[in-house]
Amino acid sequence: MNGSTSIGRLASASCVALAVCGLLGSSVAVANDKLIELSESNENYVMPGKDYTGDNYSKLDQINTDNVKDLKVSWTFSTGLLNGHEGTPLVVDGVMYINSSFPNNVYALDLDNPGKIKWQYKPKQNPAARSVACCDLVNRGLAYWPGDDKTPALIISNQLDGNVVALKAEDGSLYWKVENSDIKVGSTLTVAPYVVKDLVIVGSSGAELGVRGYATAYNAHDGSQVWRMYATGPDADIGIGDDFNKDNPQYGQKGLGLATWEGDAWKIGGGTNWGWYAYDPDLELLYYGSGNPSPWNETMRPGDNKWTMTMMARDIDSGELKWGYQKTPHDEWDYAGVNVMMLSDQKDKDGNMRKLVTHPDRNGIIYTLDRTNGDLVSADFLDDTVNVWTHVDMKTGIPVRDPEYGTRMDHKGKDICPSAMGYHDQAHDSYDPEKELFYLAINHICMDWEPFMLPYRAGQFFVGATLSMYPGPKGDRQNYLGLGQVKAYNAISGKYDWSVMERFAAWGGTLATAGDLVFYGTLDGYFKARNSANGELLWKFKMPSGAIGYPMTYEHDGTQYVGIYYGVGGWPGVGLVFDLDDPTAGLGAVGAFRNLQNWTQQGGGLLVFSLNGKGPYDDPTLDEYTTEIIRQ
Amino acid sequence: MNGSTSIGRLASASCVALAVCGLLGSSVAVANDKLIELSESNENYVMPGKDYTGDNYSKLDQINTDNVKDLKVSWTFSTGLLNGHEGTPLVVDGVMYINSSFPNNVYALDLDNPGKIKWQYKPKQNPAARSVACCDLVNRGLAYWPGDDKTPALIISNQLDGNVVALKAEDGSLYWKVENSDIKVGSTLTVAPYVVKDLVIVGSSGAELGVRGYATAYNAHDGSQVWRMYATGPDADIGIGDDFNKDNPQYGQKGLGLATWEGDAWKIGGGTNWGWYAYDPDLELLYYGSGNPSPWNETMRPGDNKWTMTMMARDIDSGELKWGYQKTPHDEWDYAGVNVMMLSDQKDKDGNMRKLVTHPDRNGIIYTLDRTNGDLVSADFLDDTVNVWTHVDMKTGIPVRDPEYGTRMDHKGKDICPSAMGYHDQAHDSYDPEKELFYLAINHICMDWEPFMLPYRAGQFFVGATLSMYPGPKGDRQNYLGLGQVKAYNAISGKYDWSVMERFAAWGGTLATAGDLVFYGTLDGYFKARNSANGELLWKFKMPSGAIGYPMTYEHDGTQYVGIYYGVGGWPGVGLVFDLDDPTAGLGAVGAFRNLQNWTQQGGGLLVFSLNGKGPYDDPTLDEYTTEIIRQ
Amino acid sequence: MKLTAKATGAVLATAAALLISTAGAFAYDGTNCKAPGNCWEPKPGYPEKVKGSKYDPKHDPEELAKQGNSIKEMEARNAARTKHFQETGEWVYDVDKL
Amino acid sequence: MKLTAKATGAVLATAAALLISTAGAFAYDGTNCKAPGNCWEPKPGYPEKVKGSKYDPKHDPEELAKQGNSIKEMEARNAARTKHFQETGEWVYDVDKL
Ligand SMILES: O=C(O)c1cc(C(=O)O)c2c(n1)C(=O)C(=O)c1cc(C(=O)O)[nH]c1-2
Ligand SMILES: O=C(O)c1cc(C(=O)O)c2c(n1)C(=O)C(=O)c1cc(C(=O)O)[nH]c1-2
Ligand SMILES: [Ca+2]
Ligand SMILES: [Ca+2]
Repeated sequence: MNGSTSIGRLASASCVALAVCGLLGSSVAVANDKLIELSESNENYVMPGKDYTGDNYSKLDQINTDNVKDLKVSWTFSTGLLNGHEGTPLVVDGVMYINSSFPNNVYALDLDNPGKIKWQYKPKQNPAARSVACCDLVNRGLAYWPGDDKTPALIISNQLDGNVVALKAEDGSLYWKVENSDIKVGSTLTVAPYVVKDLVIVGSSGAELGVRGYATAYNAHDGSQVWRMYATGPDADIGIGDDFNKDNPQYGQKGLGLATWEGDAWKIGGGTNWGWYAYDPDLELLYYGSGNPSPWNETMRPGDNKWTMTMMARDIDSGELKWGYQKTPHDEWDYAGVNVMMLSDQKDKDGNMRKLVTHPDRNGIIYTLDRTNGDLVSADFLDDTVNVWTHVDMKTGIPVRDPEYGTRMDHKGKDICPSAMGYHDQAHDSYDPEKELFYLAINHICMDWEPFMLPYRAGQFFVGATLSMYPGPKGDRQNYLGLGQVKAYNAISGKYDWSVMERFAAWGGTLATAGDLVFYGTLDGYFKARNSANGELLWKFKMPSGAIGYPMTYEHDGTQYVGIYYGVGGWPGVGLVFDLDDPTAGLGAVGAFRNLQNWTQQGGGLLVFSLNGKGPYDDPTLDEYTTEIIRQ
Repeated sequence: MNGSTSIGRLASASCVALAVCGLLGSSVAVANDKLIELSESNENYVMPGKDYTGDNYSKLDQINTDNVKDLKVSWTFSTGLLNGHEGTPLVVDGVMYINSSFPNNVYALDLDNPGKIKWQYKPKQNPAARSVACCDLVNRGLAYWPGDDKTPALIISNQLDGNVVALKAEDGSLYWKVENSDIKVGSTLTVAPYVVKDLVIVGSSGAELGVRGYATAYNAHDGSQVWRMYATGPDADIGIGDDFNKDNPQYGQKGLGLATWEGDAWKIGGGTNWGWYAYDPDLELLYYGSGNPSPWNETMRPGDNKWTMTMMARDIDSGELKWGYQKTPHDEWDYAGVNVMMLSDQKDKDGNMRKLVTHPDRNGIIYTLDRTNGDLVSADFLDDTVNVWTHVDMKTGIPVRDPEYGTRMDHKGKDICPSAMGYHDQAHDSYDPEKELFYLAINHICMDWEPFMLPYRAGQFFVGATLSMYPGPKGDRQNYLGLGQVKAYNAISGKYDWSVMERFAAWGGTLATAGDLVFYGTLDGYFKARNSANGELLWKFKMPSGAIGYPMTYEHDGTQYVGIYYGVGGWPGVGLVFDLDDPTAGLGAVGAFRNLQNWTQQGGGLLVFSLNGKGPYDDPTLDEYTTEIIRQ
Repeated sequence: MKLTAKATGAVLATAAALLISTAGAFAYDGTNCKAPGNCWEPKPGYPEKVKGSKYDPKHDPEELAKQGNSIKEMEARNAARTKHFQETGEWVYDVDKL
Repeated sequence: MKLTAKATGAVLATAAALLISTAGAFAYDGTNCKAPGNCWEPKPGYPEKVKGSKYDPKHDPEELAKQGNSIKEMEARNAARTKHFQETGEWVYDVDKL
């Protein structure tokens, strides 16, 4: 454990203790313990972010600063699909599970012979799903549920068409399949499902089509719905009870899901959750963020629009909302609040050990809260070029606006930083508990924004703003380059140990390892390794296509491998993916990323690296049809 | 030159001599000499098959039998397209030119920094072209014309929609664009254009839609048509003059393009040419094969159906047909005769030095002819499981049939070997002039065949046969595996020095090098290197997707690289590409290759390998947006 | 780069300077809350409520009801699927076949 | 694996044996040529000419003419493009704009 103090690494012991104390139902405890146990092994990668902390940190150090220059491709796999490939594969017990863009094929590969597909699941989906997806046809990954004595181990896949499928991990056959989101009303699924205990947590997408967001917990055994909680509306729908925000009443408590909206606007008010989850097994709290209110045109929705844009902590069993902190009340810029949640245990400035959750938000601010009760610990700018806020009032939690960069009808806002893409979007970042540094994949994009009125029609886009996006002040505005950064951040000191500009951003996120390395892929198709202590670029590889997923690592047969998806797309890639030219198309992404096509083209697959490319085919006879050579 | 006796390697000297003798027009001679000169350099790869011999042999030996185990990926490039990727890239003066499947994007990469695209040409094509392509939406490569004092160097690309475009090699801008084939009458282009002197030779596709085949020569300077020659019809259309087949009158001479057809059937009689070309600069003869007669249903077209299925030698300047040898008169099995032509100079059995052309035909026979006049030198079975023929009558050149395996209306032929895919299809093979061995990428597929009647409608499929295909007798018919072989063949002794079965075939072909290596990619996605002397498997790599193109090699900055496209497809991949299930679909390919999907999925791109993966990004700062790291 | 209210430093100083010099509409700062967490105020010249104003989106209640109805129907179908599965051990997605 | 008529060896022997034992229609072997290179003979029971037989494809001459006409038109358009290019140095693909 290397002296790490992060929760995931401590969790297993605690859970066993809890189970012994009889606090958890037995089958529940077993499945949960199993997943925690699996997540602790270097050989597995069982969930987004590697373990429940979501820190995407691996204790593996076979690959390190000294030898990373010898990292070579070991083997590869194409999913057979284009469109952006987000997320990262799972590895469980020597089998890799691969997700892909629409129509969300799932592949299982045996790591002893990944050249032969163990099983594949190729769903037929309603192609209409394509036209209601906001930001390319992406998918952020799979979930693994380890099985118990009644039910086999399952791979769970969220489909763009709104269905959730549970496949037998052994053979890929369908175990259950439920409808979570209805594309006819504009609701899709891109989020990775998340397994806690025997629950499968599923989010929602579609706030650009007025979808009222919700999160749902399904019972892994039979697909039955255990709870469903919304971001807006009546307290009961949101899961707000008497003790909600009890330690921070200033954040707001009861009734606000209705009171902060005019009329029925909350019914089409957004607040989807399509980002990342984290979980604390001791507190039994699930962490995630709700997204932007709908429509983007703020004038159409007076009020604070609660509980969109909110860091949420829910009781895992009941779904009840224990605390919620709205980062961007009454959003005016699409600063959807769904970004990654990373749990760490660190000493605060006063030297007190704290259970923390750190969250680099779209709105340009990185928040660290006490994850037990939502106390605000720090709120730092992701970059000193943020101009929409002057500061966060640490008492109330309210970010104070610079009205110059607000938006409103009959007004074109200019030079707004961050842009709607935020200074951070769907990237899954990482945290090195040794160095107490977060490795942040940051956007550096600003915008002009002009709202317009439009009616709500279920299933149609409901945005109401025209955007131009371009590099932030540190970028190259002539050439539309310098649209991203990678930074190493200390949440306690608020300092950035190191920062480096990227041409188009590391949209997918980062991986940190005990080899003192931070890995990430860039939109322009480079896979890079830096010294995580000082940012020095130690190695890079040109992938077939740009990355919008994040790297993962695992050990197999004593060799450390690093995997990453290639396949450019996502919101920044829509111009490339759908061949768009109008700079305001793709909600403004086309203009900002106009030069991306000069570095990369579409693709869709996986690269797996190891030192000197070591791997199963070092014995070339593996998977040969025959080794017999006939000589005449 | 390593003592090689092959023509391409001797050609330049001869040409210079010819030019000095004043036999060639000056500008013509210059462009032609330049291309020959370029083709001799290890740093270039300027045409399919590397040089005019089409032997796809490189004198490079930095990568050899001792160190090939250290071959690793240096860099990669995705074309942004799926569908099968055939052919291989060109390299000229440090720039690589990449072709791709429909819509036939063309990319130029600077080898000093291939991570940034130098230029790209993305044609908008009529999507209707997709529905008249017989065998996936493939393209077999580009041509390079080196330019002269009037006209810049050009990259020529044949588009599936029948257009031929010439792009400035420097910036990819359109120089000229002509219509060669009309998709409305079912005519497409998949063949790689071929440059000889100032001529661009362009073939034709569509014999499965009744297209009457032709080859056309365009003037590189302005796209004007210099000659166009058909496979069927009047002698003038075919380019048959008084001296046609003068040394082999038994092959047939005048009038047969009409006389061997009933009525006007020659007008819809096929004989397209979508395979490979070779050229002898001393003889000034262009070699290629014409394809299958149309329709496949033989009962509908009485006669020998000349000059389909013919090895042709045309005078390059006039297009005149100097000799033609019909390998499969009155085809009954779709043994389209367009396969690769490889020129070698070898001593025949009697010890006489001969100028040879070797051609592994679809019909299960590999032919070697005297390329000066068409004399038949040898005709060997590609495998001893061929059953349609008993032998070739070496005097008449006529292959003698076993009537058991013929096809006809009201009859279902069974266990016919080879299948319609032939024992060899579009693979570009190689020849090692040191070892005097041809490295053949062979199919091992048999079939049942049942014809049916159908009317001809321009632009519609005109086949008239239902096929089931399955592994040949040496394969695994239970599991539909063992569908291919790779063999080392000596054209003089008729012996196969070594042979090995492949699971699904090396559909794309082979590369031979002076490192005593033969390289090839397989449909199931392995890129392999064998000892070319004995067939021993020395190395393999699992590519993102199966290969249907062939490898090439070049040197850059002192490092030898090997490149190959991945992207499964072509005729064997149609089931995967178009998601077909009916085993007789895809003209029978779906059934034969039903298991391919368990090894590979679609993709589309290029992998470039070198020893230990050496390459431009060994300096990771290359192509960084900035190397400045800001530390706080 | 701390931006708590109490923090000082170059960045914040710049930001503060900006705030003062800024023209245009005011932004709410959380100091005039109707209740904790309910602090929004309209920008000067913009309505407190859009209904009846020139920015009235005039939502069609039928459209607004569609999501809720769809979810109710999906939940009912899912419940039927799970019930059948619990009873038979067989998952049938097509509810017409239950 | 030589298969010239004179060749011997196991492979050919098998093939020859097969030939003799084979039932079914005969195949032409090039020994009854009308002229060199024109050697095809119908299989027993099949017509020498399909026209008027039960295998008459009854081709529509209009359909048969389409390819030839299309090529003529393409060649004319290409010639016009090249001419314009030779005259102006500018390549215009759209013949309506020439
Ligand atoms: O509000 C939503 O429901 C929603 C969904 C998604 C999605 O599902 O991908 C994105 C967004 N919003 C969004 O705001 C956004 O920036 C975004 C980027 C991406 C991406 O994959 O690159 N998806 C989404
Ligand atoms: O007759 C024709 O015009 C024609 C065209 C093509 C083509 O253009 O790809 C093929 C064939 N025939 C054919 O017979 C064939 O086996 C074939 C295989 C492939 C391929 O790319 O895998 N193309 C073609
Ligand atoms: Ca959104
Ligand atoms: Ca054909």
